[in-house]
Amino acid sequence: MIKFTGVTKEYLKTGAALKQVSFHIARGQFAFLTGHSGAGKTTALRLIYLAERPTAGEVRVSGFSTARAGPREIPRLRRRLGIVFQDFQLLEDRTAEENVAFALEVTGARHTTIRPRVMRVLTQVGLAGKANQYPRELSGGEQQRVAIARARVNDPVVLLADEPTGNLDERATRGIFQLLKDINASGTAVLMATHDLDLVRSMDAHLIELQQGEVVYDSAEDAAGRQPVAP
Amino acid sequence: MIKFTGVTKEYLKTGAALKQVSFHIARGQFAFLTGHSGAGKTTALRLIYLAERPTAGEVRVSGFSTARAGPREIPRLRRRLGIVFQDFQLLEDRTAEENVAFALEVTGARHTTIRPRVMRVLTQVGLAGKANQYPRELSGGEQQRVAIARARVNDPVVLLADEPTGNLDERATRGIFQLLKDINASGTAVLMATHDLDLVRSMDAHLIELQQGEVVYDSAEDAAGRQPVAP
Amino acid sequence: MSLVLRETALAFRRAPLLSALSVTTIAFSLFVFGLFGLVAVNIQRAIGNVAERVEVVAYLKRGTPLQAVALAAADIEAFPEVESVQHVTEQEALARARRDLREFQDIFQDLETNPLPASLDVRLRPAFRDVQRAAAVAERLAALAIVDDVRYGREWVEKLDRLRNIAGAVGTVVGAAFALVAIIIIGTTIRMAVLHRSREIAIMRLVGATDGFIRRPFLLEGILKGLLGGVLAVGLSYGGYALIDAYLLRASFFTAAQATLGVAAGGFIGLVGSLVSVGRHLRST
Amino acid sequence: MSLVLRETALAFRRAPLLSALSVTTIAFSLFVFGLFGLVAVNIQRAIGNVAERVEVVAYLKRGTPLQAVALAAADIEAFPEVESVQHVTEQEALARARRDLREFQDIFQDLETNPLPASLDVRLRPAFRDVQRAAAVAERLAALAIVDDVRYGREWVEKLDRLRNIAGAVGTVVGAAFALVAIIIIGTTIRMAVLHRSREIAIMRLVGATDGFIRRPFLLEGILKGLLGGVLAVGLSYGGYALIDAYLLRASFFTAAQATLGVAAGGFIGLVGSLVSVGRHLRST
Ligand SMILES: Nc1ncnc2c1ncn2[C@@H]1O[C@H](COP(=O)(O)OP(=O)(O)OP(=O)(O)O)[C@@H](O)[C@H]1O
Ligand SMILES: Nc1ncnc2c1ncn2[C@@H]1O[C@H](COP(=O)(O)OP(=O)(O)OP(=O)(O)O)[C@@H](O)[C@H]1O
Ligand SMILES: [Mg+2]
Ligand SMILES: [Mg+2]
Repeated sequence: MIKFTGVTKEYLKTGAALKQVSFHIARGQFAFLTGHSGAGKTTALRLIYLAERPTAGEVRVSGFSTARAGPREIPRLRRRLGIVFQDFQLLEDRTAEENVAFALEVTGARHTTIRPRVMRVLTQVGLAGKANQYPRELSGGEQQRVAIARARVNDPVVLLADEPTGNLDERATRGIFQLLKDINASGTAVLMATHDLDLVRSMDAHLIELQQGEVVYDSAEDAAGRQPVAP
Repeated sequence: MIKFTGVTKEYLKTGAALKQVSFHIARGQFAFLTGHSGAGKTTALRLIYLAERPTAGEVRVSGFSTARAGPREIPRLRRRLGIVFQDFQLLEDRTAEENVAFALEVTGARHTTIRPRVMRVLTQVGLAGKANQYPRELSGGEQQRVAIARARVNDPVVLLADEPTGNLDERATRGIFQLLKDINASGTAVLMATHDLDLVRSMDAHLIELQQGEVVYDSAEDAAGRQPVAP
Repeated sequence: MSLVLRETALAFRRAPLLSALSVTTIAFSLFVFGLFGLVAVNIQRAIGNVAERVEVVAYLKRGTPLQAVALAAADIEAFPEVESVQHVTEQEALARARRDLREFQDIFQDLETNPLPASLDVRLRPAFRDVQRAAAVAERLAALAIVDDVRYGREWVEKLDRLRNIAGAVGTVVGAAFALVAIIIIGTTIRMAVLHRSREIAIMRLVGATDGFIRRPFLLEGILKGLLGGVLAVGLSYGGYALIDAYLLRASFFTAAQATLGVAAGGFIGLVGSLVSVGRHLRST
Repeated sequence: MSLVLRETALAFRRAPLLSALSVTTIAFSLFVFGLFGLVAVNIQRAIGNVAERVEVVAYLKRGTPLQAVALAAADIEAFPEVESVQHVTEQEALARARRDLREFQDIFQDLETNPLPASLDVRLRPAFRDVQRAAAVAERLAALAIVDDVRYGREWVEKLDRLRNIAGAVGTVVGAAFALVAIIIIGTTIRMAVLHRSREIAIMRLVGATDGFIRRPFLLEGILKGLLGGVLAVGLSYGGYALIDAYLLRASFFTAAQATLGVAAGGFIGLVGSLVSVGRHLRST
């Protein structure tokens, strides 16, 4: 499903953000990507949705490969993904509903099917009552939920979530986490970058830990027993 | 220092975000503002820095009052505040250093003093090595630290922080929190909106809890012993 | 398609000022073209009128019999360059001089003998009304036995030629300058609209929109604004024409086909402008 | 001040395309003005030249003694409207006719008696060169005993008057239209620059910048771009003038003062444009 093979990503100014990273996330799996701030979590996700290309190594996602995919294939890949960005990335001049519908329209979905699907996911994230509000009229947590609804509305095969609960309180966090687990239960693989260790500990999922761009723990490899480095 | 008296804030679309809120934060105090997502924390902070005016009641901040302050006084008030926004609000076409320096230039600070002061706060937040990077070249947590440096560089009398640790991992959170406590120790009042209850419990500070726009707990009022509503 | 239309409508609704200004800019650019076009159309017409009058005059020897004149006229009429030949007798020449040269009426009034010779006035076909051709015809006429002297208003014909050349050169220079202005302005407008929506474009890409999908509403927007601008420009030009025609001098307006071409040019400019601007933006990000 | 300069330099550096395009737009707007200004300057000069030649001609009765003519000339020279009086004898009139009317050279060559009368050619002072004044002078000349007939080229003077009026009207109409275009284009450019930086402005306000502080770099930017545009426009106009002067017809260029005024106008337009755009933005947010 998602396979990193010896992936290195170097930036001119800051050097290597990822160094020789290899891991594999299987179809339908629920996986955590953890690590301190600046460890390379966001960079790893950006490689998956082809916002960046690796300096060395290969990333394969659902039949696409960074080694072969041309620019025309990027949109095709992204339609199969659902992405929740660390900084929401909502359009300020569209309402919550329009922001979610946007992701469907872009894929050329039939018009009559858009509204019901949008309202269903907005209901799932608890925002049915605020469908007509603009981002600036929503609290930070509410904006994050709109972003999650948008990522979910496409029925993606993989959902990438970059700290989806960073701005949420405990109760909302549990709600969103439950939502992600439900999405996963329906067959969608989920890759969630987070530093909420309470969440990580609460679930027996695939866990990958990064430290300064290197994989220091991978529960799939070290099933034998090495413990995560962070407490 | 900061005094809310019967403050109500109503929005056309969503009704009251704050209802009859009264509290008082004394000079030099460290105060938490907690509450679930959508409880009205950000709204309360926006009233303090006069981004909004209350529908009813009065907010007084460091000698300014929402009942009297004209538009010309808003910049004067804001220069006495340091603000960390929930969504960073960094300028994308300026480096970390320029973003911090910006807040000083705006106040007409002498040019020779700007650079040393900027580098000092960047060092305090642990970003001295990334001073020349643009926001998109920083991780989410690093961007948040730039925002904190910018709020701090002015030596404000009050520092308002809207979930400054929302995007940070535990280690960075402890670092930032320590920084805020240091700032407070040097005499600056700190008002921090957060739903990180671990943080709240770790310190014996002034605690105000909002629920659907109402103050449901204020440690200064209920010193007698009523417990916060959230667990 | 309905989404494209909706997006375009949204673009107008969300940035009414910006959109209105794009249209105005395109309209004014085309209006500038229109003004110069009108000048060109009217100069062309004026040149046509003047060119009508280019003729070669062969003054006849005194006392040439009428029969010989008629024969010569028939010969001349057979020249490929010649449209018509008119015989002007001595009396007619005097009458014409009295009529045309009113300043010198008195002189002609007082004359005792008629000093003016008879002539054959030769009109050339439109395609042959230039200096070289007129000179060639004049030469052949001079060779005839009955002809005393030939005049073809060399200076006048040369002046006309120069006027045509000047009009052509001015039209080309000014036209090229304004074409450049229009393209720069339209490019800027659309480029800024693109910049204004660059965040939207970035997000569209992140959720899987193809470049074609992103481009479409901009192109449609460009075409629509261009067409609207073209219609406005034709309207403005008509207003300018009507004012000039009413208060200054009789002028002609564009034909319906020319006006339609102007509107279409607006659409085309809008399309090209947005293609270039959006294309560059998409490649650069 | 150094911060303002630095911010302005930054604006150019960060958005070189946008800045270059603003300057180009202002330059082209002023260039359009410049072209019409040049036309105005040259029509004005041409009218001056033509007006020079307005004169009233009094044809004298045959056989008037020279002494009587000299007396009358002295009288006429004393009229307030009159600049100079020239006596043209019959011989001079014939010589002049031969020279001026080359088409009819033959006629004048063949004449046995001179049919042309002597005349007094009266030049009017510049301020009096119009139809009414010329007619009034003509009337007084006609009353003199030695005068047979008076001509003052009524039609010609009237045509000149109309040309002056037409030039004025066209100049006003076209000038106003282009003033509007220039203001709209410049306003748009700066408005879009402001929109482009609206996030920056919002953040500046949040960290305590006053409106004056926010406004300053935009105003400076506007003035600088305007001045630069003005300089470019003068350069372009000079290029256009040089081309026309070299290939088409002798023309005049602006004086140094007029050119400086043009550049200053650029700066002023830039200032006003940014004041309006920034002011509206600051009030609306
Ligand atoms: N475009 C870029 N250019 C240069 N350096 C970059 C760029 N993007 C990221 N980096 C650097 O790469 C490192 C890893 O960044 P990344 O965003 O992947 O961290 P992260 O694990 O997501 O952190 P956080 O938890 O704070 O979001 C950081 O040190 C960052 O400064
Ligand atoms: N400009 C606005 N117009 C309409 N409703 C608004 C506006 N701003 C905030 N609201 C509403 O007011 C309520 C309180 O919002 P606020 O941003 O203060 O919450 P918060 O406590 O900061 O939440 P979070 O922890 O998610 O940031 C929310 O329900 C929000 O939808
Ligand atoms: Mg990150
Ligand atoms: Mg908030």
